[in-house]
Amino acid sequence: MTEILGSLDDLAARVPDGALLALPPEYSFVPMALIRALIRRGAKDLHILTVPIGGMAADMLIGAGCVKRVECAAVTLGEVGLAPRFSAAVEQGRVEVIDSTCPAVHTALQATEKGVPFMPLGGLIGSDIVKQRNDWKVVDDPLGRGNGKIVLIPAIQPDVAVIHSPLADRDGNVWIGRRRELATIAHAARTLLVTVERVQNESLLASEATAAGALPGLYVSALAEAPMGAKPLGLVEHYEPDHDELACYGREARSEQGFRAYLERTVFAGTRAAAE
Amino acid sequence: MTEILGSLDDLAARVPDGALLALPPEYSFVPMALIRALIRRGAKDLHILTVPIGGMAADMLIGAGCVKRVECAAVTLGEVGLAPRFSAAVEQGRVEVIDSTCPAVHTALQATEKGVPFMPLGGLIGSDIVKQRNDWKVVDDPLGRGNGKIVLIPAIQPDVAVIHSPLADRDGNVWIGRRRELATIAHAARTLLVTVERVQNESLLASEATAAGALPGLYVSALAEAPMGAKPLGLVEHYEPDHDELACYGREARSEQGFRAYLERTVFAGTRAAAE
Amino acid sequence: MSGDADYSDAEFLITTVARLIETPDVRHVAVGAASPIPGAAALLVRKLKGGTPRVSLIHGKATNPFTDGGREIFDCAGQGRVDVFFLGGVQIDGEANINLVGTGDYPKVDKRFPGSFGSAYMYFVVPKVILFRPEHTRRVFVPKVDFVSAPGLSAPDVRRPGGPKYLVTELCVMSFDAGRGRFRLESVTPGRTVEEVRDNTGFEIEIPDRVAKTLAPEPERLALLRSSVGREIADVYPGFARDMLGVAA
Amino acid sequence: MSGDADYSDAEFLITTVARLIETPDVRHVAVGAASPIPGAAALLVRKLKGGTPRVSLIHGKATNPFTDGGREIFDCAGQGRVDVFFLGGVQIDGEANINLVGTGDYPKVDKRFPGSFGSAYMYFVVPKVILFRPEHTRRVFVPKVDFVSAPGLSAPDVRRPGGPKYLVTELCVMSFDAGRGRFRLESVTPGRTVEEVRDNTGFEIEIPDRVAKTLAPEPERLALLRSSVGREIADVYPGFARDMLGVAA
Repeated sequence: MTEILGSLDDLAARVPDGALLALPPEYSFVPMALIRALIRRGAKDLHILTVPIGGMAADMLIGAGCVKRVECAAVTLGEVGLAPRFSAAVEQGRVEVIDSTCPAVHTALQATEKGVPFMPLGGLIGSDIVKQRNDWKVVDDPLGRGNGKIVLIPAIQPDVAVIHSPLADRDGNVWIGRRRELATIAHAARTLLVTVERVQNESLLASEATAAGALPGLYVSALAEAPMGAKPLGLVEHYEPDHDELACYGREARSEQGFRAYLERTVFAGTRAAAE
Repeated sequence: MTEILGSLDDLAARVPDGALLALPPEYSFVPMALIRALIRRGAKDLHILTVPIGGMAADMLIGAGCVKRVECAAVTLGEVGLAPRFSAAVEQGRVEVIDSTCPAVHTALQATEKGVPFMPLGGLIGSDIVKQRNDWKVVDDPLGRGNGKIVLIPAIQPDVAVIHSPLADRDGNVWIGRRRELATIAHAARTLLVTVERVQNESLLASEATAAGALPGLYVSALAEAPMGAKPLGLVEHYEPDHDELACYGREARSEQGFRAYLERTVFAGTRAAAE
Repeated sequence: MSGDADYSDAEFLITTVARLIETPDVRHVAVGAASPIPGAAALLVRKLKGGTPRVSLIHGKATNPFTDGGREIFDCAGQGRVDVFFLGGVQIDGEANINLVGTGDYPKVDKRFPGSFGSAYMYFVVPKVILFRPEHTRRVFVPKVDFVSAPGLSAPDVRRPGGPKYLVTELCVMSFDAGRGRFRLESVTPGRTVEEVRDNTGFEIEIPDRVAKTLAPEPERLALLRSSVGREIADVYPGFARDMLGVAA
Repeated sequence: MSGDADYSDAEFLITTVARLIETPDVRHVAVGAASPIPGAAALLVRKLKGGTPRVSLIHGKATNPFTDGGREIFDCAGQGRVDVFFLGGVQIDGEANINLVGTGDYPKVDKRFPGSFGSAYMYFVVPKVILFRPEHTRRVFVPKVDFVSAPGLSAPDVRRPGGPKYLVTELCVMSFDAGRGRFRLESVTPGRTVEEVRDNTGFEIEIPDRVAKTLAPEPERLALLRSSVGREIADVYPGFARDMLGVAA
C-alpha cells in the first residue's frame, strides 16, 4: 500500500546514496521541492537518468555534488540557455556522462515496463552515441527478413523515480494527465516517490474521466503533500514557470560561487525559513 | 484531417474487402453499429485481428461470411459462453485461425507503434502457439548476456481499425479514457474509423483533464455519429450491456439457421426500420 | 459435495482457494475475466487481512486499478508485481500443461474453445499460479493435452520466475512440484475419496499415505461472503453473487 | 541581413523556411523545443494552406496534439506520420553530420553542450529534415564534427526513410543530396555573396554557375506573421513573438 508521509524530508530519506534515480523532463511534473530536500539531506553518488532530458533539477543535483553519473539525451535550461553546473562538471571531469538519445531512454524504460531484457530501436546507427555505448548492441535483423541492422537497447530499471503531481487520493492513485512518460517511469522503477499539491478523499478511479489520467497507487511507494512543489518550474494549469527566477538561476549558477549562494538562499536558508 | 462523415454506411465503405481489420475487445468501445453496417455492405475476405480477445463482433462477422482468417488470443462471448459461429467455422474449416496470446497481440501492435520490425516477449516458449507460428522466432539472448531464449514477435500493421467512443470533437480528437489499447491500435493502424455517441464543438485538447483521455485526431481517418453504437454491448458510464440480448444471441447463434434469423432481425430488417 | 452441509459448493471452493492465496509474501492477486470463484476468494482474503493483498479484477470497476489499457495486467505481471493468478483448462495433464484451445488434432480440432488468452505468458511470470477447474473427470485431466496453450514446465534456458503451484477441483486440492514435475494430492473434499480422485484423473499423481480432508468453510468467512465481500463480488459478478451467495448487487 | 529592408532577420528566416516546408506531400510538420523560427514557419504554412499540414509544437498548448507522453513524437515519426522536422547543430559538416554534444575530444570535451536530444532517431525517420542554424561561420560548419550526434548518411543495410534535405543559415539556403553525399548552394540571402558563403564554410559545397537570391518575405506573409500567425506563435514563444514580431501574447 502507498504510504502517505508527513514531510518532504521523510520522502527524501527514501532515496539511498548511490541509487539510480530517474527524473522527469522539465515540462513534466518535476518535484523541485523534493530535489531541494535531497540536496539538503546531502545525497551522494546518485546515478541520474533524465527521462529523457534533464533541466534545473539535474543541474542543481550535479552542482550540489550529489551526482556521480548522469545518463541523458540532453541537459539544458531551455530558453534560459545551457545547464551551467552540468556543463562545468562534465568539462572538469567531475561527473560521468552516458550520452543517449530521447527515444532510447523511453525504449529502455519500456523494456523494463514490459519485463523484457531489451527492445529494438530504429535509427541511431552511425551516431557516435552508439560507438560509446558498449551496453547497446547493433545486430543484423534477428528475424532474418532483410530488415537490415538494428540497435538493441537493454532495459533500465531505476531504483527510484520521483515526480510531483497536482493531485493524489488516499489510495495513492496519482494524477498524471497526458504525461504518460510518468506511467512508464513508474512501471519501470523499483520505488516511486511522489509529491503532490494536495491529497483528496475521493478516489481518482471512481470515474472514468479521472481514471484516464491516473497512475494507480499500485506503483506508488510513498507520497507527501508539497504545495507549489514544482516551483520555480511550472505545473500545467496550476502555475506558470517563474521565468525571472529561472533566469536568475541560469545567471548565478554560471559560477561555482554564484551557485553556492543560490543554494544557500533557496535550498538551505530559504526552506528552513519556509518550514518555520 | 479527420473527415466527419454523415453515415455509418459511408464509414463501412472505407473497409475494403480483404483488409486486415483490428477489433477491440468486448469491454472496450466496440463499434457494433459499424459491424452491422459492414455485414450489410457484404464485406468479404476480411482478416480479423482481435485485440486481444474477440467477442460478439468477431463472431457475427465470421458467421456472416465476411471473414477469411482470424488472429486471436481467444474469441468468446464471456459470461454467455462460447462464441458459436467462431467455433462452428473453425470446426468446419471455413475460417483459418492463427492462435496467439494476449500480450503477443499487444506486443505486435506496439512494435508497429514504435516503427520497429519486432519486439521481444517473455514466456511463451514451450507453448504449441509458438510451434504453430512460423512468423514468430525463438532466439538465444541476442545481447549475449545469459538471459536465455526469448521470442521475437513481428510487428502487425492493421489496414483498418474500428472503435466506438462516447465522444469526439470537430478536430477529430476522440475520447478513449483509460482504454489505452485503443491508442496503440490507432497508432499502429493505417486507417482508423471511429463511431461516436456524439460530436462536441469544444476541443478535447482544450483542457488537460480531457486531453488525458483523448486520442489525437492525427490518428483518426474518419468518424461518424452513431448513438447507442456499441449496443447490445455496453459503453462504460453510458449504458450497460443488454444481457438479455447477448444471451439471446448466444442461444440463437448456436445454429446456422438461428444466426441467419438473428441477422435478419437485427442487422438487415432492424436497421432498415431504424433508418426510416 | 455439500450434501446437507450448511454451505454451497461455490462457498466451499471460494474458501478453499482463499487458503491457498493467503501466504505472507502475497501482495497482489490478479484475476482474469469470468472467474467469479477465484475473484471472490481474493476479495475474501483482502477483507480478512485488512486490505492487503491488493486485488485486481480486470473486468471490475472499483476493483480494476488498471489505467494503461489491456496490456497493463501483462506488463504488471512481467514486472513481478503480480503474485497470484488463476488459470483453467479444457484439458490439463500431469505435467501441468494446460489446453484452452480445443480438442482433437490441431489445427483440425473436433471442438474449438475460445483460445489461450494470456495463459502462455502469465503462467511463466506469476510466482503462484493456481489452476482452478471444478470438473474433475478424465475428460479434463488427460494423459497428454491435445494442444499446449501454456506448458507446466520449462527448460533451464528459459526464464521462468512463475508457474503452477496448486490445482483446485471439486474433488481435491493438489500441489505441483516443478522440480519433480508432477502433482501431489494435498487434501480431498469432505465426502469424497482418494479413490475417486485416482479414478477420475488420467495421469499419475503422488498420493501420500495419509491425505487430509479439505477444511470446510470457516463460519466467520462464510458470514463475510454472504455480506460485505458478497457485495463487492456482486459489483463484478451480479449473477454469481445472486445465485451462489444470495447477495444482491 | 535586412539592413534597411522592411522586415527583420527573423521574419526573413521564417518565410525562407516556410517555402521549404510547403510541398504538397507534407501533411504533418513537427517542431521540437526552443525552435521559434521553424515553429513560426510551420504555423505560417498552415495558415496559408487553410489548415494543412498539421503542425505539432511539442511544447505548445493548443498546438501540442500529443497525449501519449514524451515518446509519442518519436513513435509518431517512426510510424511515418511526421513529414518535416528541424534539427540544428553546434557543429555541422559537409556530410551533414550534426554534433549537439560538445567540442573537443569526446568524452573529454572542451565545451559541453546539452546533448543529442532525439536527433539520432528523428534524422533517420523523418523524410524532410531541415537543418536550421543561423550562425554561418567556420566554427559551426566544420570539415568534420567532433562528435556525430546523428549522421547525415547511412549504409544501405540501415533502414533510413528520412534524412537531411535542406540547410538554412543567415547567409544561404543549401540542399543536401544523399546520393552524392554533399550540400549544394541553392540561394543566397539578399545583400550577401557566394564568396561569403564559401569563406565561412569549412567544407566543400557544390556551387552552381548561377545562384539565385533567396526571396524576400512576401508582403501577405509578413502581414500574417505580424497578426494572426504571430498570436499563435506568442502562445508558445511569448518572448520571441514580442521581440521579433512585435506581437503580444
